[in-house]
Amino acid sequence: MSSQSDFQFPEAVRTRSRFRNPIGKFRVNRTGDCIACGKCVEICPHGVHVERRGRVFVENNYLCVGTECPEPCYKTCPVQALSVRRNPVFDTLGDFRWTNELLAGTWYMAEFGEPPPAGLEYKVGNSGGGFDKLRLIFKGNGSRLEDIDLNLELNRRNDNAHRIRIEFPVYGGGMSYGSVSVTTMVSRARAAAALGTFSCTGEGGYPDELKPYDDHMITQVATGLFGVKEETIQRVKIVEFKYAQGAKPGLGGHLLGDKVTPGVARMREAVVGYPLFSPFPFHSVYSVEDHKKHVDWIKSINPKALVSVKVSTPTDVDMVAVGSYYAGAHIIHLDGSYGGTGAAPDIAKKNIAMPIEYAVPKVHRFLQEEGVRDKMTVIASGGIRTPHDVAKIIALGADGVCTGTADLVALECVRCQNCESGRGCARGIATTDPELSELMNIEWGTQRIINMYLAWRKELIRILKKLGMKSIKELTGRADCLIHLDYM
Amino acid sequence: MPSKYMIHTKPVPNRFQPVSKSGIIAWEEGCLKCAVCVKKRCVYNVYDRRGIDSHHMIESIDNLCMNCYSCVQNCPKELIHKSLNPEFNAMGDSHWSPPIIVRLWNQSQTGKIPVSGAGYPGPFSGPGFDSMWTDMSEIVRPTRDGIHGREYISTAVDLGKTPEHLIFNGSDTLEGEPPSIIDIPLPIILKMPSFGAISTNTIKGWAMGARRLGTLIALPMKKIDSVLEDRGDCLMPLVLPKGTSVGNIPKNAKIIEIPWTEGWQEVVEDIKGCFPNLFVSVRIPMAEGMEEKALSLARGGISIIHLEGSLMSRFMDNNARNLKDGIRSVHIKLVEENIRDGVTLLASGGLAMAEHVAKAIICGADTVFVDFPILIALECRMCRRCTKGLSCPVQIDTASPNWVASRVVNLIGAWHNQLIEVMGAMGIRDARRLRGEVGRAMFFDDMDRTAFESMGQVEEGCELE
Amino acid sequence: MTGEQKRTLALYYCQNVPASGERERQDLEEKYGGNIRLFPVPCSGRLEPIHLLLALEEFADVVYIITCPEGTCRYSEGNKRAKKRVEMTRTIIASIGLEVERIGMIIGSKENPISLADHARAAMERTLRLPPSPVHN
Amino acid sequence: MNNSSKLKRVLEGGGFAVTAECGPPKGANSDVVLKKAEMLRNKVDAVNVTDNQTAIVRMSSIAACSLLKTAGLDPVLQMVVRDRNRIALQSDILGASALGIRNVLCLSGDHHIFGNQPQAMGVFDLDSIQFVQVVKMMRDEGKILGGDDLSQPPDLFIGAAANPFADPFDFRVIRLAKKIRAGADFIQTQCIYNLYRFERWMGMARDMGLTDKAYILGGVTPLKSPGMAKYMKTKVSGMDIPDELIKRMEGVPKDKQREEGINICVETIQRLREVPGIKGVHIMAIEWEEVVGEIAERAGLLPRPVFG
Amino acid sequence: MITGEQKPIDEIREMIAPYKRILVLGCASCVAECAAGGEKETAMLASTLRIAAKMKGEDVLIEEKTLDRQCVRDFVILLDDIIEKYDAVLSLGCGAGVQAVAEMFTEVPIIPAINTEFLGETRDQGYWLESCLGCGDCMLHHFGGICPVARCSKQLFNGPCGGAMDGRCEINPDVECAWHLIVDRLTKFGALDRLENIYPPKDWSKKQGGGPRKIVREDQQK
Repeated sequence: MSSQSDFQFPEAVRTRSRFRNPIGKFRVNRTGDCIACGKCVEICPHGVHVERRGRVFVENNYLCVGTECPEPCYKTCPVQALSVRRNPVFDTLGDFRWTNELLAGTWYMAEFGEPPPAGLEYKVGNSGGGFDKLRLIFKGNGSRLEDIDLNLELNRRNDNAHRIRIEFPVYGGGMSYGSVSVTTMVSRARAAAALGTFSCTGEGGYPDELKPYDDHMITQVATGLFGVKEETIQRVKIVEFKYAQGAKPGLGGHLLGDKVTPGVARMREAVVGYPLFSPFPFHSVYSVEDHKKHVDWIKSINPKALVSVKVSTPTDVDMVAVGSYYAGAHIIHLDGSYGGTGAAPDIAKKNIAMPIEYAVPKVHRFLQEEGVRDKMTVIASGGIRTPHDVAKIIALGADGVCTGTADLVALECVRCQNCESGRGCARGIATTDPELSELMNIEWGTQRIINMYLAWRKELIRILKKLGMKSIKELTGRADCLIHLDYM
Repeated sequence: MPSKYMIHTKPVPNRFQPVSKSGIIAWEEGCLKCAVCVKKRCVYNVYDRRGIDSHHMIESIDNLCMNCYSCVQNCPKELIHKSLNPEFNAMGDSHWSPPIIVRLWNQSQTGKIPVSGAGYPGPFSGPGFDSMWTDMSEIVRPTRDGIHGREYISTAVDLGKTPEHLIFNGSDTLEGEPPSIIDIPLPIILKMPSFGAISTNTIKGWAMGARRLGTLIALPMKKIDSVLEDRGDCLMPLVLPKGTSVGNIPKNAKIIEIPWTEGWQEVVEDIKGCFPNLFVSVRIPMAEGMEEKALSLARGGISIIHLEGSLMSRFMDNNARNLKDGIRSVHIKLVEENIRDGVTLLASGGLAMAEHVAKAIICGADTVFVDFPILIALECRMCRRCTKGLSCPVQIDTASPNWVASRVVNLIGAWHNQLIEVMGAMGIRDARRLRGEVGRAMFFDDMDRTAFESMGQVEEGCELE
Repeated sequence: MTGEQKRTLALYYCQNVPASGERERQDLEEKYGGNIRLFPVPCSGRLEPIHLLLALEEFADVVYIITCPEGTCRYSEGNKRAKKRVEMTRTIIASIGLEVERIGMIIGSKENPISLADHARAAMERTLRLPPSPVHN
Repeated sequence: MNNSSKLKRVLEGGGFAVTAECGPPKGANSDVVLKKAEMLRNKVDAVNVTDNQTAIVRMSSIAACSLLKTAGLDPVLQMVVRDRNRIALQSDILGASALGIRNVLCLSGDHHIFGNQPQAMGVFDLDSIQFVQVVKMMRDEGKILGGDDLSQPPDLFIGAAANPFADPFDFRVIRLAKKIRAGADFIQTQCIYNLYRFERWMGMARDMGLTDKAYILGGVTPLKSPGMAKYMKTKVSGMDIPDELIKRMEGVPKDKQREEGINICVETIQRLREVPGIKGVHIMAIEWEEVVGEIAERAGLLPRPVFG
Repeated sequence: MITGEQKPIDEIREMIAPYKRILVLGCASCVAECAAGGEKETAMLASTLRIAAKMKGEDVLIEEKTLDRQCVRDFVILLDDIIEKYDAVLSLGCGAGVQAVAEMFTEVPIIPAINTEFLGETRDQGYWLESCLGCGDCMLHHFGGICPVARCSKQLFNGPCGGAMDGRCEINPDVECAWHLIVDRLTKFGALDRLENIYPPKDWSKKQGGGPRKIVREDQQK
């Protein structure tokens, strides 16, 4: 298949933070000594300072690159009215996996559609293992190729189901209506459509607002079967069975009564104010044979649909993957244990099942040994935060990835971890509270997500060029492009 | 689930303002008093509920803040900042880290398992129990749906010796003495911590808590006074061979402990002489040579062995080695010697989180002790001021027994539910079957090597990114 | 400590200044017994007059703030705010006849880093020069 | 010519004083003042000159007083605090004394809203009691309010007004006491129609010993018609006209109504003379000064005695 | 907004001296804006008074509370549940607030703790400037947006008096001459000729109509 395509990626459009004071790594302080000479406005390449009505203000603190600045304003200021120091608020942000720098780097990408300037570590987090200890190795000068191809065929069985190509090896992981707002869902769906890829409904029904994007939606069939109807299965090109979720492997879902608002209840065909449980597991599936019945059921309702099987990562995840192949699935979607969630017991997030970095090579190898690797699309998720994570997990054996949290960070999630409490996300992302949902609008959300992925795409193209590869497909399973800092 | 197997919890308020990770610095000078103030718009209304605890000079707002940053990011004059709280960072130590302490406080207050949104925010792996993951069941193995009570998962365990097999006589009744065991509903025994501003009320409260949980509390004999005497059935006194009269052992005690000594046989004989039905557990320090000691005890007819680690979840004589490895080592030794089922292996030392219970059991313990968490449940900050004779900042010694008991029940109740969560995920219905089931665990060292040891090679001139 | 007269010093300190840890704090508490109450704060600008007043009202004979040197505040103007607030609070206590020396401020120096213990000793010395607070007697 | 206050001499001499009111013209013509002077000459002991009463601009009180003085009458300078701040008030006191005016009546003044220029800014820097105090301080201590000494203190008999008919009734006598304590030598009251209420008020004043500390002159105003009676009752604040009086006015033919008004006034004066503590009457015949003589005559107050 | 400043503590202490159970009552509106009577100042004053009382060994109860607005009865009524605990209220509201509380709670004395000052603007952090007298008849359009009533010491309407020097008022060189500012402003937009007309005497009745001024809006009423 030709790497040429009619598809055109959208342009990045600068989309500023929803908040008055975006948080950056540095803060510039201007004292009353300022004589408004405007020198700082002139020299700052990042637009930190602005002049208005004869007065000069620090308007974009967050864009300051601090010590990385080649011509710092505080040195140029004739009256020493400026000083720059690290923003102490920045140090209160983030965690081991999503460090403050990763958050700020992602916000930058979502604002500008470009990788951030120097001074922000946007490639790895600080978890001390897995992705954060893996590095891509570039040998030689790479290629001069201009046509780098990032697309991915999702149907590798070559059966009667749709032939689906995504233009970019990333699609959106399931986030249910209820765990996030319709605004968030629609923003993700619109971004997916614009980027020539997919987004997923999650297990909470299929809101009408997503109808215009049916061709870019995956609908999920999970253990609670919330909102699953023949009609929703027929609307889409890809149906995903969710057996488990990386953040709470082996556990069911639990939507607290407070979050079962009238809208959620209608969508899930449930009662307002009553908690909803998604049991674990599918009580109709205790074997690969049972699983095949599931897949066949979907195929009978929508014969053209691609079937994806989303599983978590137990010790025998390789067996599960092969079983899925034999059951007729097109995509095996592995969700590692450090994945996101709207709410999960902390004990599950940390302790149950394995990180995706272990699961992917295991599955890749086993599928190869079984001789079916070429027939299955392996999608990895659960802790993919950066374009570098994408490249690394593909090198470890995946074909593409699914993201979730990164989208939310693009929408200015600060990872306060309170998605589940009270009215939900105080920043209006993961909430069904009508008032809080108003904190964000769809146009803004769509563009932020598009921008972030355009920046990822640029990075992936740059990485492939440096690796001398023409297509992302060449990277799959190329663990030799990686090293681990502990085993050098 | 039968109510007998459920631990009933209900929220028990804190007595002091807890210490929180970060605070808010909100300057008033220059405040524009906006009509639509970010403080008034706080989703959590924290600014409406603020106040100063003049005892600790803690602003309640710090504890109420849910870190959404909305006020920080929307104040037009940028007068609001988040800060890290130095008091928070000063708490505890590398093992009893501030996040662990806070998590224990929350569970003790609410009785609920910690639930949060977003993915796991912590390090990839860590020392000891943090370097292993428990497994789960998926598609190809039966699983259990325990936590919401759809399927019954037993956490009950036995202390003592179970016979290799039972002999029935012709009329289908059991031949000989029935197995002599102590049955507790969960694989957790409380253990009095080695320091703390502990008063008789505190101990009384712990004993009440142990009784409500149906379990025991291990404590030194000398702490047992007349009030505790009638709670003998939930006490597990540590009897020092010298200086303690065996006669002081509470009449209704079912089990006692003795420390390891070379001449343990005589001590046990003495005790058995007075209390023939008493179970005796022998404490072995988690240290070099413990495998042999355990073996000798097992062979010598001791049915309960207590491996005592340091309060940092490490070996007592070797800080580099972890409880996890110690338990595994003793367990494997006993398995190899075909004597594992003849003894109950108890493990103690620095268990700090619910998952440590499951992981310690997977490593080979039958039951674990919980020590400092029952102190932290009482708002202890692990500052160790009490060890220097300084006053306890949260006046643990003044807490009422009932409050103490309720806090401990909440904590252990929350741990119990979390144990059921992980067991359900593993597809294990009985805690007794979890013991030594390393097949239901994944170890960092093995997995990391397998996955990453042989990948690319660093060559001259190559670039890493 | 001089003699039987007991004073309580409330010492708030910017965590930026003395290289202090919980250890040092405890050592000081051990040394001075209950006569010193130490409160690390993320920034001296976090302290409002009410913190100083409440300490004087509830338990302290003397309150001290240790701030970082001018120009080094991580929040840019926290120590400046602290200084003004101290002055303001001193005016308040003076108006009710309390000695202004009961509220003290120590500005840490960058060039000459002094340990928390040294600051505490200096503050305690000055505390002992004052009679016990009439608020608690 | 005796340059002291005739009013003061009459009162101190134990006489029953008679004063009348004279409104200056709304123009600069002195003859109007002099004409009124002639009407009142020898009919009364002293003549009050109103100060832009009801906030309507008229010839200044101080000038009209000066004209009366020159004509040989004893004027009572009415001064309101409405229009002048303390500087102007004190300055005018000095001027008045220099012009030979020996009586001053310190008043708040009708609010300018009632006048023909409600847009004016009310001054009210001092209130009437403070003003009494200031005048007394100037006279007795030779100082002005700011504390500076005067080269020569003014010589003035200080008066104040009292209205027993306003509310709250019980406080009225307290206010009287404050005025006397502030330094009022004499008091002229609001026009009296409700004698019952007036006598109760006087009783309270007597009980407080106020009648021994200042000379109280009862105010009277002859009614011209029942219409005027009704207007005063409803439109003029602090005025208390019993319904029987209005009926009595209505009960006589129109051409006899003025006569009846004078009758009532004379009867009132006669009643007042009986009230213990009343030291005189103040006849306020509003723009009807020509009847003052007749009223005084019929009330048996003429001829006016001579004191000192 | 309405500005105010706290009274000297001695004066406050004297005013509350007869009482044993005192509620220190803040107001979170205008007086909070000028840092005189908001929640924070209320807490500070209450603490100061408690310290002073402790020093004198006085046995008094001093508690604090801050209303959203003291000058609106719907907020004042919120005191109904607690007022009986106190025998006096020390209010940090403006004069309007003090009176609104006093009118509703006639059984206890309401004591003002701040001096209400003026209607002003926040010129800068910590700097409030009187800019309006509330004359009820705004004429700023004539004067280039600068009010001669509030800002000219003599309230002149027809240009600066003879005392203006270098743009400063004769009463104090710290005071800007309002008329200087007016002239500057009008010169800037070429409207200085406006000032050639004699501005007629002002109608003060809108300010001092006699008694408290009222605004009654039927459309706003019940």
